[in-house]
Amino acid sequence: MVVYVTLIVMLFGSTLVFYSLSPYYSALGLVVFSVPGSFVLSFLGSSFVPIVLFLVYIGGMLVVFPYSSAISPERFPSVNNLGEVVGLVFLFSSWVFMSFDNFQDLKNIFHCFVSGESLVGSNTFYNSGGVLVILGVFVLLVALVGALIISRGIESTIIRAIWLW
Amino acid sequence: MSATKTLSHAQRVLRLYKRSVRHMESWIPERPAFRYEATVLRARFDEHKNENDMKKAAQILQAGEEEFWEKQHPQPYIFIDSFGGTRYERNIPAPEWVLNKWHPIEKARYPYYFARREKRIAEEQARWDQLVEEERQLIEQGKLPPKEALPS
Amino acid sequence: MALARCARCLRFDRFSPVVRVSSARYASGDVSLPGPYPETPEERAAAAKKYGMRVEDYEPYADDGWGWGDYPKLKKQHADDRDPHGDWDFPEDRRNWGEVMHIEQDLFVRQRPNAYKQNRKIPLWKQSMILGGILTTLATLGILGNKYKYFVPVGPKQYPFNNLYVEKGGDPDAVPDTPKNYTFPTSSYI
Amino acid sequence: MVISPSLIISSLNLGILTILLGSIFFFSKSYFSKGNVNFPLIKTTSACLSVNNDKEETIEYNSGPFAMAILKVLAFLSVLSLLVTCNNSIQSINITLSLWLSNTPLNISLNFIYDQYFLVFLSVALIVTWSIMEFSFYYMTEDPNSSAFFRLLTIFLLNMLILTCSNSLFLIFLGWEGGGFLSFLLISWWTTRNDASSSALEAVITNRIGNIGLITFMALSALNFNSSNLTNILSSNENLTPLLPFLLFGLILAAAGKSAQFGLHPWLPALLEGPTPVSALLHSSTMVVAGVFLLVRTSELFSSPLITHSLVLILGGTTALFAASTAIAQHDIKKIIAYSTTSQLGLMVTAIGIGQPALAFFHICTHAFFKAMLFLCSGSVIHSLSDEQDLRKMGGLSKLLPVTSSCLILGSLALMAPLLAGFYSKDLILEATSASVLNLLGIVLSIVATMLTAVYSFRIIFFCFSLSPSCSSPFSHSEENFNLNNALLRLATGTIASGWFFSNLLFAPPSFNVTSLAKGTPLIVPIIGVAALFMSLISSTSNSIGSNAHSATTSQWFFVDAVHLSIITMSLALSFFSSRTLDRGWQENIGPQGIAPTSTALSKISQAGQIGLIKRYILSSMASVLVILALSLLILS
Amino acid sequence: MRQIVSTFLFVTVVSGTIIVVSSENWFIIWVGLELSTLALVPILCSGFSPRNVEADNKYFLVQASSAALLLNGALGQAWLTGSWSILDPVNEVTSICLSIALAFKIGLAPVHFWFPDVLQGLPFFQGLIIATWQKIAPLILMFYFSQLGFSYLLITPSLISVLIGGWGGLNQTQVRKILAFSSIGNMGWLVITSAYSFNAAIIMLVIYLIINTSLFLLFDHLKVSTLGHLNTISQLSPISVALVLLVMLSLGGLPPLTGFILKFTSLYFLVANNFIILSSIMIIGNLQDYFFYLRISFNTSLFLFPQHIISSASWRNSTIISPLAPKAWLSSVSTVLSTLAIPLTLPLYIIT
Repeated sequence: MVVYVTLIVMLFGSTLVFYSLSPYYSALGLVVFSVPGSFVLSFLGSSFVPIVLFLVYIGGMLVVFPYSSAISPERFPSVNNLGEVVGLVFLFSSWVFMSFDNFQDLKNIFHCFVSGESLVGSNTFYNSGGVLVILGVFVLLVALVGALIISRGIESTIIRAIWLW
Repeated sequence: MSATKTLSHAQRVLRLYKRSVRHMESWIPERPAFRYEATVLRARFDEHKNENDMKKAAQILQAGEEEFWEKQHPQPYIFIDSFGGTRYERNIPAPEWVLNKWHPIEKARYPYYFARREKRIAEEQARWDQLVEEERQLIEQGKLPPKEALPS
Repeated sequence: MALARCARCLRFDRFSPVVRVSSARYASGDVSLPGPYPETPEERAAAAKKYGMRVEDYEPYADDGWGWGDYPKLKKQHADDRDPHGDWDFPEDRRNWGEVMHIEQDLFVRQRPNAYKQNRKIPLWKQSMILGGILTTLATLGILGNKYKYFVPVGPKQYPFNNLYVEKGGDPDAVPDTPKNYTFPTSSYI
Repeated sequence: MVISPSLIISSLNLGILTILLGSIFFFSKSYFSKGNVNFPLIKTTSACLSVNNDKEETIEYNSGPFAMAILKVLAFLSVLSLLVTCNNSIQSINITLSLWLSNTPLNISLNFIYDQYFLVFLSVALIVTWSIMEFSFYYMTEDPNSSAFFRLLTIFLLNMLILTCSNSLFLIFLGWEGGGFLSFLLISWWTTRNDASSSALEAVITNRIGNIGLITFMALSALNFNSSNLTNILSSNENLTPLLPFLLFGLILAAAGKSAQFGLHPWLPALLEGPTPVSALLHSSTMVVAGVFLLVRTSELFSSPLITHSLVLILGGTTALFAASTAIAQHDIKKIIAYSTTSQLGLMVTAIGIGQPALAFFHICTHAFFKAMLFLCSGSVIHSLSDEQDLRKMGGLSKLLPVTSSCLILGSLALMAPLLAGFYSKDLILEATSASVLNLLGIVLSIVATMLTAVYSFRIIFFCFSLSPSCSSPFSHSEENFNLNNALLRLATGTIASGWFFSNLLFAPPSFNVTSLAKGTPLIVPIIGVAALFMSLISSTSNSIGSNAHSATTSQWFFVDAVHLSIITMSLALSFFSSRTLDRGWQENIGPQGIAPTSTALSKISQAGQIGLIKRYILSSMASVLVILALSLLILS
Repeated sequence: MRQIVSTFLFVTVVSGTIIVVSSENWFIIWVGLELSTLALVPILCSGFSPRNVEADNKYFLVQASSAALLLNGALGQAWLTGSWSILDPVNEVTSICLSIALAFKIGLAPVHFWFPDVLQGLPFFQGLIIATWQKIAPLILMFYFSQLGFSYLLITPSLISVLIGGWGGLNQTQVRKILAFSSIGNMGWLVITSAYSFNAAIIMLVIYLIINTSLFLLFDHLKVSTLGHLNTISQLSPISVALVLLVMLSLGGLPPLTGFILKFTSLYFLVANNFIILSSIMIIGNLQDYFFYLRISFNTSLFLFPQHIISSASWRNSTIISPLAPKAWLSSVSTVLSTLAIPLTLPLYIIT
């Protein structure tokens, strides 16, 4: 049940990120997303990764907060209609609940894709899971490059597709 | 306009004479023999030359046409440029109005000719309008019968 | 008449765009061609006026379900039978402007063979009788020729010494006896 | 031995076909100057072209010389390969280029066969077409776009060669169709001329009827023998008992349509609407002999039923008699020669009917030469009389056109006089006919046709050369043209020599046992015919006026009149209800006039979804996916 | 965008596709798809015109949602079967998730809405990447997937997409939208063929990619975006009139051209599997495709519109592209392949 609630909170945070018109709420959403994420990982029995993740997120957020508040000091930060956010959250959570009714078995997934070993400790990063880690790092790099490029040209853009309804 | 027009007696006689001479020429290829036969034929036409009784003349013409119908050639000689001839309708030059359909791009390749052509067309149009105007005035003055409308 | 009824139910005539596609409509862009079949004399007069004909000449197709509305039934005259030297508005296809076309006009244009040839010197029945006579004569002759054949019966070439048995490389020890010569085997020819 | 004759032959012929194919795409204008002495065509070019006199250069904007040069080279090559065949007799070389659509049940492959038939035909066709091309360069110079004309002639020849050399039915059909289509283009060459276009329509429609027969044959053979390969079909013709009549029917229909047998003949005189070189090419070596050639190729199929033989025999005899009797009363010089072509085709089909395909092919080869020469002669006469075609306007031409008139007389004699090309094959065919057990009518018809042949040939000679001149002023300089003279003399040489060459060096003509009467008939009968002609000419003209027989022969037994009317009336009566109910009835509403609004409405509906809002896109996508899922689950459960 | 960055992004797109194609682990496949999407997003909005960025956003959102669905399906698969392999049999829910996700990525019929907008918003070259390269990975997955045997989920959408592609393009005037709808229709052909023969689907994919590439490159070279501008081609570069004509007819599947093999192979396998009625439906849809292909061909070659002075003056200076430019090289090669390559396709056809 706790995992369920944390997952719903996770979904709420991630939805908040791309529904917020101002960087405040997006950063808030990231925090809201990160904390239960590390909770879930710790429930799954791995201790090291959640801690690293938590520290990274909190540190990153501490940077992101002043930075975003510096670049976009709008007076009335707002979220594009909040009801949709909640609706989406419940939609996602119900869908997730439908497809995986028992959350405690999520372990098996991790187990089977790092060949049966649990993620306790960071040793799997160095032997069998390493390829995945390198791949993930590469994906993060690509995402960073893309974000940079887009944000260079962002001033001339309109996000009409999102907030028109 | 239409092709069905009534012919006078003289016209029919002349046409009959011409057709029969032509068909005789197609029947008889040698020139001298044909000349002889043609003279005989001419004589046969000439003996009724000054026939004044119209009824009789009509009967004679009727008889002559029937005889021609009996003796006509199945493949009469056709002049090469007349209808049915071997060179009829061969390589007809394109009519002049085709140039109106040309695209400006195509016209731009022969600028001088088209400039002069434009001038000529303008003059022709002016002349035509002038003629129409004169005719209209004549009709108004009653010197010409009014035109009837074309069948729709 | 049952045929007419089935025809009526097959083509939704004169309420529908069916009759629009008759060839006359394409010739003169008048969409009102052909109109409904004229019953009363007034309608006949109106239709005749529409087609630019005299009322005496005007004769529409019979309205048995396959008809053409009020379209006039015209003489079948091929363009070749019209006067080539006549003073036509369109000399190349020998028509006058506004002249009513036959409903099957595409049979009578100059590109088609002139099947409805007028004033033949020899009437058509005589022509077809001549043709049929020749062909039947040929056919009967063919049948007779199949019956009574004419050819020179020939046998295979025959040589002395058992048809040169040894000379042709046969075995001289086993010489077969003399074959029966000078007979005409009939089976190998027919 | 590394270089075997079969290797030489196959490489030569493949090369010839390839060069011909390439020369079609060769669009460059030939260019040469006056100073160029060793080029023989210079007189003609300077005669017919825009010469600017300050520079002594003539620029030839015409692809004619190129086509002539190509054809000359190819003709020499083909003669070379023919000589190779003469020395060492080879069997047929079978070349399979690529396997096409192999894993379909019916495998289709580019399959060439080089047997003696094709080799002889190749050289004959190339020589004849070379001469015709040369002549047409003389004949078509005033034409606005003569380059296209030469190219069309080349494509035509290529199609015919494909037809003759191919072993797979699909290639044969390719050449067949190409021939029909090119004949359409060439007949309607003067497109502004109405008679030309109608004649082209007639020709192409009659060819469609023939193609129905060929397609029947193809389909039935694909059904029966599961192969489109001609050799397979001919080798496996035992196991086809039920379908054999239909196969033979298809073949005979195809041949009758293509080579204008009686009933499908009217398109052949209609060919004459084209320019004279076209008539020469089509009548001599390429188009009309295709049907006979198909019959020659497939003649093994005719082996079993005797009734088919006699049918083909009667067909050919009827055609020969019809064409000959029609030709004696025509007044158009080209029409006379065209009808003589038809009667010769009838003789070829007769030879097929009595089971002698080799003789038919022999007649094809010899016939090509003198018939092409006759057409070229008539073309030169027509050109010198400025497009006058009527016999009655010619006369006394032997003084104006000595070469032409001598060649014309030679070509007319070639059909009836011994030691000339036509006589070798025709005499053999008559002998075989009289020796055959099939039908008495065949020999009768062919003998009568031979007599009439003499009649119309001498009629041409009489009208053209013996009468007093009755023509408008001819060009007296037309025979100074090298292209005309070379072509005529080359073909005359072929006319004299080809019969002897083929019969002695290539074919081994079979010998027949006939009575001396039947042997002497081909010699006697023409003399009778000529005598009859002169009798009728002396006591001529006026007595035959208005006789039904004369007009019957003149207007081709009234075949066209009667048959056109009957066909049109029948088809109208048959198709009236269908056209009234379908084409101008409910099908019109449902079909052409119904589809357009329906699809327009549907496309409008499908476009209503395209509003550029991504959320609605995703939502509608999800909704439709769910609908599909629900429907499919309902159906499956 | 800088040369090195764009090169890096292109290489990443290619590597993402290669990862997807070469791996049999659902998770890695998801990672590869995400990789190519993330790398493609900045490429697409390199112009930063508003339409451009809007199309980019739409593309990104659709790809993200489809990737989420795919990951969802993959997780369910892994959770049920205990392995991430794509060769394991799929159950209903996961198969539905995965197929919907893949259909999203290739723009199959019920989920095709985003495709015309995105393609319309992008320049031709970026549109080329979306319409050709980005379709390889999902289509290969789809082909694998249709071998696992739940064909009703693929056959219905592909039939719908053939018809929708026909009807959608009927009254379009934008060349890119027409191309988008035609690609929707062709996706239907590919997927429905993949349900019956894997090799045939692969061959059709290759031929379709080649033809589409040549089309996009031609239009990119000629800079024509609407049907009204097509007639200026005959003045801009006369040779490409014939090219556009031939490639269009080849895309429609006229027999002597290469595109004929595409339709022929598909119909051969469909009819061999007694798929006659539905294949006739698909042929009808393809006829509507053919209608607007012919409309493009007509506007390119046969019509001569009244034009403004610039294009009418420009028939003198036809644009010259140097053969050394890679775009020109690619377009020429792909044009030749997409029109004349029917003998080359025969061995392909024979191995199927």
